Amino acid sequence: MSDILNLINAGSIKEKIKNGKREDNRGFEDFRDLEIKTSVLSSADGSAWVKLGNTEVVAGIKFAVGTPYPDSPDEGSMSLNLELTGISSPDFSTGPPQIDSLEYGRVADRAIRSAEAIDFKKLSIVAGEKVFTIFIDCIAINADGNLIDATEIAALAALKNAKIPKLDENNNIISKEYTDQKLELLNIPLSFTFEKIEGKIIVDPTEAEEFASDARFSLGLVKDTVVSCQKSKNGVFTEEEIFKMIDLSVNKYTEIVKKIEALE
Amino acid sequence: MSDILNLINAGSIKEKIKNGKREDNRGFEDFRDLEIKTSVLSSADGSAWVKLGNTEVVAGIKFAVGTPYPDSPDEGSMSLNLELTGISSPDFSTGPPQIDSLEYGRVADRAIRSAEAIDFKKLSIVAGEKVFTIFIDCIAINADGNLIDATEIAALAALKNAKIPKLDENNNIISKEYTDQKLELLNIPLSFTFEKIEGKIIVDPTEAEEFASDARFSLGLVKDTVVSCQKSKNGVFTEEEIFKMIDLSVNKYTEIVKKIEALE
Amino acid sequence: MSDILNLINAGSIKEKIKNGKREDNRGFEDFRDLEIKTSVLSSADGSAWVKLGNTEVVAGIKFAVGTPYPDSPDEGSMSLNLELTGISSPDFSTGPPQIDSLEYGRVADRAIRSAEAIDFKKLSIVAGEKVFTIFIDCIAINADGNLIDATEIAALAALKNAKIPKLDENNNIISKEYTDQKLELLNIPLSFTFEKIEGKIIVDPTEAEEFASDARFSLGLVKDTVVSCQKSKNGVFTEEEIFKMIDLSVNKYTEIVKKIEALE
Amino acid sequence: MSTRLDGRKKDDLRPIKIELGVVKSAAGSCYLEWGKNTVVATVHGPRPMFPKHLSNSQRAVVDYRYRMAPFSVSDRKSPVPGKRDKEISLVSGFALESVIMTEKFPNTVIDVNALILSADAGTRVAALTAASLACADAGLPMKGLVSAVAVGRANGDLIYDLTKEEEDAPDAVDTAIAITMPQKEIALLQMDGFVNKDDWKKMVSMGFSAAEKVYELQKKALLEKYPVNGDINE
Amino acid sequence: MSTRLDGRKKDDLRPIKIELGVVKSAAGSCYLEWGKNTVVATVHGPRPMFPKHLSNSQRAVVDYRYRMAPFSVSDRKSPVPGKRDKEISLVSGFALESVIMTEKFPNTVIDVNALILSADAGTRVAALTAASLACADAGLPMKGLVSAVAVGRANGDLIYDLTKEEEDAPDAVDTAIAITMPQKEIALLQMDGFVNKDDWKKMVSMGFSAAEKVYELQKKALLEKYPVNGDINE
Amino acid sequence: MSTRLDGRKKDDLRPIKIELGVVKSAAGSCYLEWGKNTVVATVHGPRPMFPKHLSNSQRAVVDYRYRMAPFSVSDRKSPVPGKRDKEISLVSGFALESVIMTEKFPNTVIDVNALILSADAGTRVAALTAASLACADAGLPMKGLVSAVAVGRANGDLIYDLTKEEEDAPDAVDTAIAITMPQKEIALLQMDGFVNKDDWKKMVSMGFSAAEKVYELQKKALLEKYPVNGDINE
Repeated sequence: MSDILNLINAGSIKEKIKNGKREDNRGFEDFRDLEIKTSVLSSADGSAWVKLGNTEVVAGIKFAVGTPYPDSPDEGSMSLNLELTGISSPDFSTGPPQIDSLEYGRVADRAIRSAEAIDFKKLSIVAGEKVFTIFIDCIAINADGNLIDATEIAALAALKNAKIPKLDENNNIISKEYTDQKLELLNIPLSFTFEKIEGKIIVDPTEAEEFASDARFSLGLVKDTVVSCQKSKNGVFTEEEIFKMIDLSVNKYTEIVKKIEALE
Repeated sequence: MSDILNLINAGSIKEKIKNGKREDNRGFEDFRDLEIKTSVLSSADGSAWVKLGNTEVVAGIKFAVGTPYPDSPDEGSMSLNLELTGISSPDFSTGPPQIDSLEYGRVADRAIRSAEAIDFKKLSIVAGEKVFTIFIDCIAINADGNLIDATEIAALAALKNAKIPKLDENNNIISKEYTDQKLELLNIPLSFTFEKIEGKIIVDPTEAEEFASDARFSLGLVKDTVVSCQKSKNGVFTEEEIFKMIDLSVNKYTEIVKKIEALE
Repeated sequence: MSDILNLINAGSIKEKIKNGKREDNRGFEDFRDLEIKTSVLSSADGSAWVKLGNTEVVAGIKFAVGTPYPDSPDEGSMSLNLELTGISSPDFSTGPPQIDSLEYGRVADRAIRSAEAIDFKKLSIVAGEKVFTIFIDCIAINADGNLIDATEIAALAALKNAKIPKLDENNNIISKEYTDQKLELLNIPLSFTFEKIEGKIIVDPTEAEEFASDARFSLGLVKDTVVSCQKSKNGVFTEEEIFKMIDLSVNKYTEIVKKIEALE
Repeated sequence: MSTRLDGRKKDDLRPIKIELGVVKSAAGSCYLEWGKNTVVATVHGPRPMFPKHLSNSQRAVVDYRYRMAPFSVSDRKSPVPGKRDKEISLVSGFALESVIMTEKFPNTVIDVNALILSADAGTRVAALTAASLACADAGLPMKGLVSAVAVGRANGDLIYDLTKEEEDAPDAVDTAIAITMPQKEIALLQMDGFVNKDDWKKMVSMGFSAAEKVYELQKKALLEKYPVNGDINE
Repeated sequence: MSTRLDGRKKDDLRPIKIELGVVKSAAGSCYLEWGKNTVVATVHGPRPMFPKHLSNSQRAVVDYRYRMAPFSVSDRKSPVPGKRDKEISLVSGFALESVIMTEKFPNTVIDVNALILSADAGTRVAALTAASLACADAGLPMKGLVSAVAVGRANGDLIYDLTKEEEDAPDAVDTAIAITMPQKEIALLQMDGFVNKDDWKKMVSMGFSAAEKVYELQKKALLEKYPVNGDINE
Repeated sequence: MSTRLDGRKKDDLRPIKIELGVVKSAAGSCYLEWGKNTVVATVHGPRPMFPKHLSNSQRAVVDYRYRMAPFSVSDRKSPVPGKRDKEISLVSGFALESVIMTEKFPNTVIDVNALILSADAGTRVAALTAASLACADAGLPMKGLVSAVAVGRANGDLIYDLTKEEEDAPDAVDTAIAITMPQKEIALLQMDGFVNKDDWKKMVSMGFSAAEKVYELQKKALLEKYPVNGDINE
């Protein structure tokens, strides 16, 4: 949807929110339908396709062999990258460097790191010399709002789906051959993103709602433990609003994490 | 020539072509005068200056010592690069990334590779460790059409002209000293580029003719063997036209390859 | 100050210069007040903060361990970089690649190199394997003219202030620990920049004066030895003007070098 | 006639699965599986082109972006498009321009993106076939479809639709071809290899028949979603 | 209550030194030392925004650039801004936009630059605190100030204003918070760590009190340079 | 007076060969061999400058691009221009602007490209000398020519026009100088080395005489192609 249409749309969305309604008739605290498919791609070491309403994100995992950082010689590493390209929105075909893509990716990445979801010591191959690096590449297929939460779910689902590649005698990856081991996740962090419109707090915003809002808050959680947060946009929140959002997120966590735990 | 003038010019060129004429009175199947000079530059390991009508391309060869690719430890490599800069046309001083330069260079490069013109095994210095990489840098001095064919000829003439550098005891290149060996070419691929204007097929287009055309086809040949092809622009060709172009190319091959074979 | 205001301003500056006056009432051969502070930053291995009138440049030194160049296996190296960012002028927030920054930095860098100010052999750690590289990063905090001379002074003052880091058993730098040795400077090159306005030559120009001028000349000196020079802008100089500028610079050298020699 | 590693005959295509309109917010979209290739293509626009001096006052420009997901190949691919990606994008975009009535939208750009999510040889033709359908799904006025397919040689045989394994044969030749349908003209033709003139002509002719098979599947998918009476090209 | 490595109590800030108007040619500027952190912030503009299609017809845009000097950290940092720098710049710029009356300058950009010359934990909040003062020094119409501070956990204690050493504790949590003053609303909130919900809420509340300490110092610095009667926010 | 490695006397230039109008489609062009240096320079324009806010409403801007072909030096040079290339381009472009009547073409850009095909010391002055001739060949209105040359010191002698070997002497000093002719003013002056004030002044003066030799060759080449009566500078 073009910015101009969004701008026109924003007025009516605000009007509805004031009256306690959302454009798709959800409650303020309701997520859209969430669908997660895994093992969707034969080429990736792990993959997931997430639909959150119309928002769609595909995540693919690739293991690579690299050298460890000097200050952690026996630990592997990870890198999460979110691509917002023209495939999901014409807005991403043009314009300035993709600050949104960078911010959303950073928020998703930081939650996984702080949650210590991956045991990096288990990714060591030869201490001080060779370790696995896990590349988590996420690509938005449809950008209809709340890309942060959808990206986090897709990344975690793909990680849960990942198989560890076999290595040859020189510790290089053998293409398309896997060990019996799956990548173990120590924790499953989830992200919960809120927007504030006309003083009301809503979860899981659509793109049109994002356009009508001027304050965003994202929380990264493992159960009732906070692992990351990010306030964004030029609006502000009160202390009470922040506290309300964390309580709400803790309540939602169990519901959503079940869908990931149920995955192969 | 500026785009505006080209646009005005295109009409008259189309009119002539309809009447069986070209702007420079050539027949549809005639190449412009081709002049090839080699050993033109003291700094390059091989060099050629090609004039095809007003189109001019200089090619220079440089050997470098590098490490082989893991999947071909006893083979050297090559890299062909075509530069279209402001020196040949003001159109290349500005504007978006140079997609033309990339396409023309890729077409010229692919023909040399597919033709297996260079015996990469002979470029091995120490198997698995050190090999020669041949850099073929082509620069357009004047861009008056058919840069693909001119680049291919310049690249091949410069390769034929190339001397293999001497190496010191550490297998590093000794500047400006050469072995007695010349670089052997197993095959000499040539490129033949056609444009379709008002339903007619012409060879060796000028820049103005390129502007008047909406379909291009380039064939890479070694005698009567096809090594590469590329259809470009938003026009289309019939099967018959494609067949006609290959027959014509095979006929022209002998005439042009002679000029390269005659070179030092 | 915006370009538009500078343009309006240029007329009145030219008028004054014609009448033998400068906007700040200095004589044509007078520098602005120069203030140099060193050891201003706890994180750098050496630092200096230079104020030349309103122009301010901060320089910081960082030692790093690297590999030597193949053609000088027992010599360290240096790299001087000048940053002109939005912090010093809104003109630097936008617009084309920063050619000014590149030119000023190159001029300052070349003077230090030609003067052989640093004994690169003393920066060798293990001959052929490990050497120190000295990074001299200069950042303009306020850009009110004559950034070349201010940068040169800041770089030299920071170098004079630099302490050599301690190394561990693997020859890696131990953070925030230093040897007793200071970095020795064999020579102290200074830069002297002139602008020609309405046929008159002035030293140490302000930004407004630079805008009113169409010819610039910078000389790098060690006492009465010339180590570098650069004529810039589209105006010209006579032989006599060039000779006058060098005589003037030699006279000024002693006055300014004293301030650097006096520093800790 | 010998059978191939995967049991196909020389002139068999791999299984092709097409789903239209999968991406809800795009003007048009297509999900396509072709053997082990997986592609999503979307169409947005036409929209006014910026900066204006790059636009064409006579027609719309198709900005086609062929991209491979980092996880679509054996070794992770950098997300930065390389020379090959850009070349394929250029000539594939031209192929689409040959069937879209671009003259109806002067000064605009039509964004067509084709993303390879999983790759096993023939990705450029899978992408172009999907993109052509996404354009139709977007309701763009078109003179026809582009039906793209690879033909080539492996282990001595001239065959349709090579797999990655077949592409790795020592004598392999791979020709990507796109035919405008129903006009039957060549909109894209790219080849690398070493093949005599007569065999090459045979391959080009094979391309026409192979493309017809693709066209039938494209028509079927369109008619399923848009079960109108009459010609889909109107 | 245990004392900290540098002798501070849990709710002590490191010494803060503020100097306004240091950069003569800028519209507004602030030099700030915060423990071993050294920051310079400048404000230029508002100026018309180019290219125009990036400007906002309703208000000014704050272009905030947080940058670390190459010599500000242990290992020389490349001068090219990284992902972290860009993310911090984005959210800090938003925080400033929440107090600047941007609606008074439609279609313009306000350039705010904050340069870290020496770093020892808490650089983003030091930079934002300095930038807020530079905006006030520039005479920009503001609804209030942004007072930024870090709170967190180290070695079991919830504390104010962590040093680099404290940030390296195994249980360290670092929360950067910026409060609009005197409105007391949250303009920036970034955190990484692993902390239960209740402790996290405590930290947020601590952020409010810590920010008030910063605000007092900000007010003092402004009143010293601008000793007007009445409220500085007018 | 000692002779030099290549048999020249101190004040001899290497052989210079000039050919004008070699590049047919350019407005003006010059092929120049100077010892073992080979240069081609072309001039296109003036043309309207984009984006407009970079143009100058009072005059044309000369966009000079000095580039070295990858094969022009011992080790292949990357085609991406480096800092040295950009610096030389900047000051050489200024030198040309000092003789071209740029005020006759406000808001335009004149593209001047000088490409080093083979390099053996003194490439920047060879390029500028060729570029000045290409501008004249293009018929641009000019106040004069720019005649550029290198002077310097090697093995104790002050000499004209150093070769690469001489530049590698331990005491080498290299001064690139460009003189406007017939006005005899300094349009470019770049030097690196270590030389006392008096010798440096001598070198500058030598630059004037050396440039006159270049100027004579430039005039000869122009008069051969344009054998008009009267002064070439009119």
